[in-house]
Amino acid sequence: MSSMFFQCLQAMLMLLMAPVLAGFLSTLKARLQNRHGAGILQPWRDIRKLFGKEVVLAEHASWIFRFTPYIVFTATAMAASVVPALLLDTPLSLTADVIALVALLGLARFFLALAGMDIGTAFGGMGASREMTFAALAEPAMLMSVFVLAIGAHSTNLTTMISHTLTTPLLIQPSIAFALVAMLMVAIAEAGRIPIDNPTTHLELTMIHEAMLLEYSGRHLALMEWASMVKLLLFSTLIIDLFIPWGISVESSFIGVLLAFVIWLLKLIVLLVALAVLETSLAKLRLFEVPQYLGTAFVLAFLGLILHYMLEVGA
Amino acid sequence: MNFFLATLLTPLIGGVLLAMIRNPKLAAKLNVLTSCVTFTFSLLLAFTVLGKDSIHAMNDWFYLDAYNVFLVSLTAFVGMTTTIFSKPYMQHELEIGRVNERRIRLYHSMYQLFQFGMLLGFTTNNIGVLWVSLELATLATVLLVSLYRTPAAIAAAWKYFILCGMGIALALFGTILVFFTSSMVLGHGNEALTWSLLHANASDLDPAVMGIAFCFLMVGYGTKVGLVPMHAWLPDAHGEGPTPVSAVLSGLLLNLALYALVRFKMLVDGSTNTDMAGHIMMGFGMISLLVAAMSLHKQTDIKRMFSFSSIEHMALMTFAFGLGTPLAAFAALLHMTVHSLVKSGIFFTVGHAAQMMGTQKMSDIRGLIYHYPGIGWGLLIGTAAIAGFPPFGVFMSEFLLFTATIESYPWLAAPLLLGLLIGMAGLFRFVQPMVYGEPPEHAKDVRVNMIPVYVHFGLALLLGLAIPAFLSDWYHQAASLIVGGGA
Amino acid sequence: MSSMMAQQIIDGLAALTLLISFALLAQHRMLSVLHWFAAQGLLLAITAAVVAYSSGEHELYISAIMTLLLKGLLLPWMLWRVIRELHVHREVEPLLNSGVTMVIAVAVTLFSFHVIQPIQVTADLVTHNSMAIATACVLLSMLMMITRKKAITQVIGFLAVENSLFFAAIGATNGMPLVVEIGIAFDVLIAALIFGLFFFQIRDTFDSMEIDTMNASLVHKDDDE
Amino acid sequence: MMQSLALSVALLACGSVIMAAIVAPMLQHQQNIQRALLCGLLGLTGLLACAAGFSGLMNDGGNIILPLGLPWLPMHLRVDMLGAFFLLVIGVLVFPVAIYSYGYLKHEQRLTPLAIFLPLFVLGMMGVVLADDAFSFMIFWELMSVSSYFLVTHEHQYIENRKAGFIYLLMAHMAGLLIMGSFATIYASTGSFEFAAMRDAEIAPLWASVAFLLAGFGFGTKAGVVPMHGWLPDAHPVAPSNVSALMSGIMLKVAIFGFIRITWDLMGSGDFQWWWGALVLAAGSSSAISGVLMALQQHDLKRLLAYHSIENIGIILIALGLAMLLAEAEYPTLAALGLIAALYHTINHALFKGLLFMGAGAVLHSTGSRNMEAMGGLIHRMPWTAALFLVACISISALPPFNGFVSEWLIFQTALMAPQLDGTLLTAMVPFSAAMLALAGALAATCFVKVFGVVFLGHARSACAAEAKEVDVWMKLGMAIPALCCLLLGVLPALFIPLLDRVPYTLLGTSLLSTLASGSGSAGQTSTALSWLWLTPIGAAHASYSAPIILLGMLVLGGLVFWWLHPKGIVIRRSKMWSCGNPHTHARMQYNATSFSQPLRRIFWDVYQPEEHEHAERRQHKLLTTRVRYVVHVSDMAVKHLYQPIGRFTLWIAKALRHEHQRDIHAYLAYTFATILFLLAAFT
Repeated sequence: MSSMFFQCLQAMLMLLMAPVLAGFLSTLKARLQNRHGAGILQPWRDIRKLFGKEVVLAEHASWIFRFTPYIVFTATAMAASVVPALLLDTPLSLTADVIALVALLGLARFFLALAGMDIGTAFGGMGASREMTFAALAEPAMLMSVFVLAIGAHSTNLTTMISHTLTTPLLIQPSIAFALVAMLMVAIAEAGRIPIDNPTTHLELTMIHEAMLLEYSGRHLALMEWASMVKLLLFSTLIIDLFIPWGISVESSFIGVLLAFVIWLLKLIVLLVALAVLETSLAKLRLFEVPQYLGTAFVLAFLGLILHYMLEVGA
Repeated sequence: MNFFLATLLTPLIGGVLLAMIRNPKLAAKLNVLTSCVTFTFSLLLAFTVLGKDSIHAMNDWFYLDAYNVFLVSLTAFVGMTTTIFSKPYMQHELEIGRVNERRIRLYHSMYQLFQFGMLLGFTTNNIGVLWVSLELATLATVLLVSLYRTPAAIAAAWKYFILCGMGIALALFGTILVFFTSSMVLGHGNEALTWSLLHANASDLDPAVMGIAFCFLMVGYGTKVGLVPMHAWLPDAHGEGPTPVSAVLSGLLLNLALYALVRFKMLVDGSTNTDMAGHIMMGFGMISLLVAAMSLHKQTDIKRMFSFSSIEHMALMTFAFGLGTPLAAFAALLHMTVHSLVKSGIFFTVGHAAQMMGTQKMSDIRGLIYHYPGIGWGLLIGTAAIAGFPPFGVFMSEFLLFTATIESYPWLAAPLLLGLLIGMAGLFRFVQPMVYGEPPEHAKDVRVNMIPVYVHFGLALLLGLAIPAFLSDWYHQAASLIVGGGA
Repeated sequence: MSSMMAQQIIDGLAALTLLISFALLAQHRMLSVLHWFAAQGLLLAITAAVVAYSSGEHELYISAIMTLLLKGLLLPWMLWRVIRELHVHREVEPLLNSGVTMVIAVAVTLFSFHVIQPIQVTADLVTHNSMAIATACVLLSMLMMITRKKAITQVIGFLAVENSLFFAAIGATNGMPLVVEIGIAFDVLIAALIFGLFFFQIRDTFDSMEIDTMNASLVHKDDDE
Repeated sequence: MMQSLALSVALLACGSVIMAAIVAPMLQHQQNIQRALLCGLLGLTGLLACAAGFSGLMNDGGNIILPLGLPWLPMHLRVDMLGAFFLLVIGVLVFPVAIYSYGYLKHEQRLTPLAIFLPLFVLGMMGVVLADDAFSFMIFWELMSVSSYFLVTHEHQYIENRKAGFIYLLMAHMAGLLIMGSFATIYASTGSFEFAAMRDAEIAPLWASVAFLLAGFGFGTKAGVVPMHGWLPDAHPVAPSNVSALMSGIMLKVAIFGFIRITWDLMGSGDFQWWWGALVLAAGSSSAISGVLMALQQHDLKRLLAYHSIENIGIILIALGLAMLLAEAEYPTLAALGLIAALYHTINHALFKGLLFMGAGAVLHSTGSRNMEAMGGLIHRMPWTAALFLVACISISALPPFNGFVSEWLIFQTALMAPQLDGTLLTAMVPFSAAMLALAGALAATCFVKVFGVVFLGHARSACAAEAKEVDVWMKLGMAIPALCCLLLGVLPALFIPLLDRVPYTLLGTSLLSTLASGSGSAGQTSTALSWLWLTPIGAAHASYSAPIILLGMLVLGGLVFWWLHPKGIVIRRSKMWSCGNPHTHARMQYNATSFSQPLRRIFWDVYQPEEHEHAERRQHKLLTTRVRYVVHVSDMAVKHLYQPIGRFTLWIAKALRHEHQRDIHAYLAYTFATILFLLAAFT
């Protein structure tokens, strides 16, 4: 029963921590850019404020538009809750393996894109078109890099994969290095960060994700924003789980989980700092350079897979 | 009563009578009646042979075995349905002035004469008489082809006459060569030309002479079969003659020529004990198939097009007989039957369609289904049947043929397949626009008798779904006879 | 007459027949073609009579008489009528240069002998020779049909083929059975009648006896051309 | 001869459909009765086929010999596991399509041709599945092809329909001949047309390969595998939509069935050679990718769906290819998994593609157009159709909790669990095919966002879309049934897979569940009592997926959030759209199908080689543009570089031959002369 408790705790944590970490990231970036920044809790304040605001819908928004925020949020939250962040073996982690996880995010994106097209603005369609196009390229790359590990572990269950990494002796595996690079590249793209997309800008012809949210307001917008923050956290945690899982609690004891939490937080901070540095130092890519970027990620991941077969299994 | 004589004399007497009757309507009725009587006699004839291996009649002059019994009935049957079809058809031609009453008289008389020639050819046991009857049938059809007396009809008949005359002369030379060697074995008399005796003594015949003879016979009768490259007369004769004549040319006359060729092949096989004859036939079959199938793609005249389809199918049968396995021979015999039925049925439909649209030019024939659904669907279904789609019998025979090919010469299956495919594409390329879409302004209503068409297609369908046991037995016997050679 | 002598006579007749075939091929004038054709018919009748005499097959006398009447007299006469009626006795250019034609003809004759060679084993020399000559004649007559433009010369070529066949039948096999013989003769007669019929129709329809003009009516033009 | 319930029911189904083909055409003058009879009997057939399929899968099938065909080759019919499964696939789509047709055909003027050929078409498909000898198989196979040809050309007044029908018939005939060749090759080694004898016989490896290739190309043509797919995108759109649903939903599957029948059943996995699976895998991957890439560039709704059929056939083939590779490498359990994945995707695709075509038909019925650029905003006019169509869109995009995801998940599992195979090429191919599958799946999602977004969302782009009406209850019902099945198969795969598991048992001699039961049995914490909840094909430790829990979790969570956030009793304010402060936009300024796919067109420029034409009308000065016209056309590479050259070549030969047929008589005499000389020279 305690595992059930920790499961709930972990899921809540993922949801609640997401805005905090998003705030941390933007503050960090502000500092790096010699600004003061709005503070770590600013995203939480935004969300709370938006929850209180009135929703205004466009005249002929259909039910798709109204339900999408809930579907997007739920699917993202569902995905987040199956990723082991603190505890290795949680009950829910069996309900969806890593493929199902990707598919859940895909479901969220599917509805997001539909909502973008529902109102019939030029921007919405544009955002949907670009989001789906780039996702179509990113998704295989991500699956490929996950597969490198999955094949090694003979499993697509995150729990099994993590424990496989934990139990095997630490060796330098070129395939995993390739997979890691690919995964990082994809994660940046999927989370809509620079150099692919810029979440802090609106009204640019280069925007992708935000273009679909233009018509949202009030609690709908809040859910959407929240979901995208959860997604960032989800990807970070996934990278941690797959590549540097050491420190995760194997048994469901309170101490162990607490320790795991601290380690997880530390690892997250490292990742986010790296991201902040990256975002500050890089300019956004031109839109049609994105496919090349994603293509590179895909090729890297695929090379990792081949290397895995050639060098590591055969040897 | 001797049904041989009855079957043969009925069309002969009918032909003489019809030459004297001036009233076209009465003549048409008598024509139908004569054919019906002929058919009845042929059925009785077939019935007498049922259950026996073969019967000989009148001093071995006539002969009926499993190989020709169904061909006799088939000939009489298609001959009968064609007269039924031709009644309204020729009436219409008379009304629009394409023929006059004298020509109609010629038509009816020659038609029966042609029937006589055909039946004589199928029943005779004498290879000399076989040649004579084929020549007779040819001469009769030459007159029929030129019936309209248009420049094109005259030219086509001339071409037909010269090319087939030439071919049939070569066949006669082949026959003389056979006689040359057989007279040394069987004596200098009619016996040396009697097929059943020749077949029984085939191993004594000089293989060298028989080889040369077969070359001449192949080219000679092959011309009549319509094998490439001796086929040039065929499309013109089909295209320019009256449609009933096209129907019987395709459905019957070509069969007789091929029948004769196969009879000789049995003798040659028995004499030489090699596959030489078979290989020659396969070669002709394959080349003809491919050329005919390719030629289908560039046609303007509807009857010419279907005549190329006839070449294609005769080529298939030639190829199948050449293969020389029981399965292939079975397939060829079945194919002969269904091709006759379906192709003549198609020509009936085409005839009505051409009358409706007032032209044989395919680009002017449109929207048959709208204009007269029976004809449109008839043409479409008939084309599908002839192209080898089930559940029609053509499919069954092509299936068996294909299997037989893969069994004995697998690499030949590829060109065979290609030929069938190209042929089918060629047919549908032109048939589709004709049956579908909107009819042109000039379409008119004509008297149509679709019953023969339905009967033909119905029989082809029946043969595709379930072949009656007696027919299958005949095919089997005939196949083993054909394959067995001199044994 | 000994059989030896009969054989020699038949051999000689065979050589003559071959000669006439060459002559037919070489001739350009319509009337002389006709003359040679009649001569061929006559020769056939003589051959038949000689064979009948030497072999004792009396049926062959009937054949000989039929041949004389039909091929020596009736058909040439009919053709002559046609030529006169249609005014086609002008000289005609053959499709092929006559020198080339002759070279081909010689080659074809040699080829026939070559082809008939294997038969020698079973048959005696005479029939072998006449068979080879008959084959050559058939092929030469075909060559004549191929190289001549006019419809009438084609028909003469066709009838010459028939003659060669007849020669093969009597020269090599001592004649076919009578029934068949009569049947064949009957067919040839009908064919000739039909030919005659056609000549007039062709003239009426085409105003010319040239084959090329006839062919034009069979050319089907495409819509897209 | 062994009678059984399944066989009797299957024969009843055939009887019912034959009855429809005979009786319905006779009622030409009472259109309503004719339609009711046709659809009623078809529906009955569907139900019976379902029942036969189920009972065949549950119990043993039977066989029967009918006195049709050749006397020495009577018609053998048999229900086995494989056949029963495909009977189920047929039935499960025929039934809703029959209901749908009752509404769809209401205004059909020429019902009689449909009343003949629709039942014959269904009969052909069922016959193929039931056939137990090569000859009956071919008869039914061609019956299916021909009758569907007549259905494709049903609206023959349009020239494009005739062209589509022609190319369809041609390719179908080619397929038929190739399949015939395959059977004939097996026959040559066995001497019998009966499947029972073919199963037992040994075939030399060379001939087995020939038979495999012939079958592969034959069935591949019919299934629409690239590059033999040329007929498919033309034929499916022009057929009446209920027919398109059947063609795309089942007919392509029957081709897959035939392929499995010949390779797995008649030749058997013992005969497999390593390159067979590789070839199938390669064909599947290329079909999946090219299908979806071409689909993305279409703006004809049904044509787009047709290209997606090519993609999904590719996916099925990927699974089959994996299974063949694994079976050849002697991993029967994994091979069984691959086969199950293929079969699962087969029934899934039948359901959602049938639903999509029915939805497209409903749209066509209401707007009179297949052109997506003329639609928009239909979700307001046709809410039911939109919702059901959305279900199919999600399913085909392989998103949870619907069925498409389950089968793709199974395929991924097969690919990932595959051990190292012999040879680098094979080793690289397996993950590569998985990558292609991932790419295809993601692109499919893109494509269906485009479809649903352009057709149902936004503003109406034309008057016909603005005045569209919801379809009647029959059509809605017809669409609702497969939608429900999509959900059920998506949520409860664990209930369905044991049923499917019997198919590999008969083909491979092993099945997934039996191996698991006899093996380690380490089902982890999931007890057998809860097995319906979890999908754990190889073992819970390796991979698991629980659709019910995910669905439940999402419903609970979503409900909670909604309940928590949704203010009670307050009507949401509606206003003009914001559109970045410029609400006065025209409907034509929306993203449409062409613009939606513009980024992909640009990314895959070299693959598409689109033809672009830009035309601007200007008034005096080049800056005073009054009208701009942009046309882009993406043509199918296979058609452009394969089909058209072949067609041109054939015509070229035909033309040359026609000249040969117009020479004068001397030439022909010369031919005869030369022929006789040649024969004499060559053969004596």
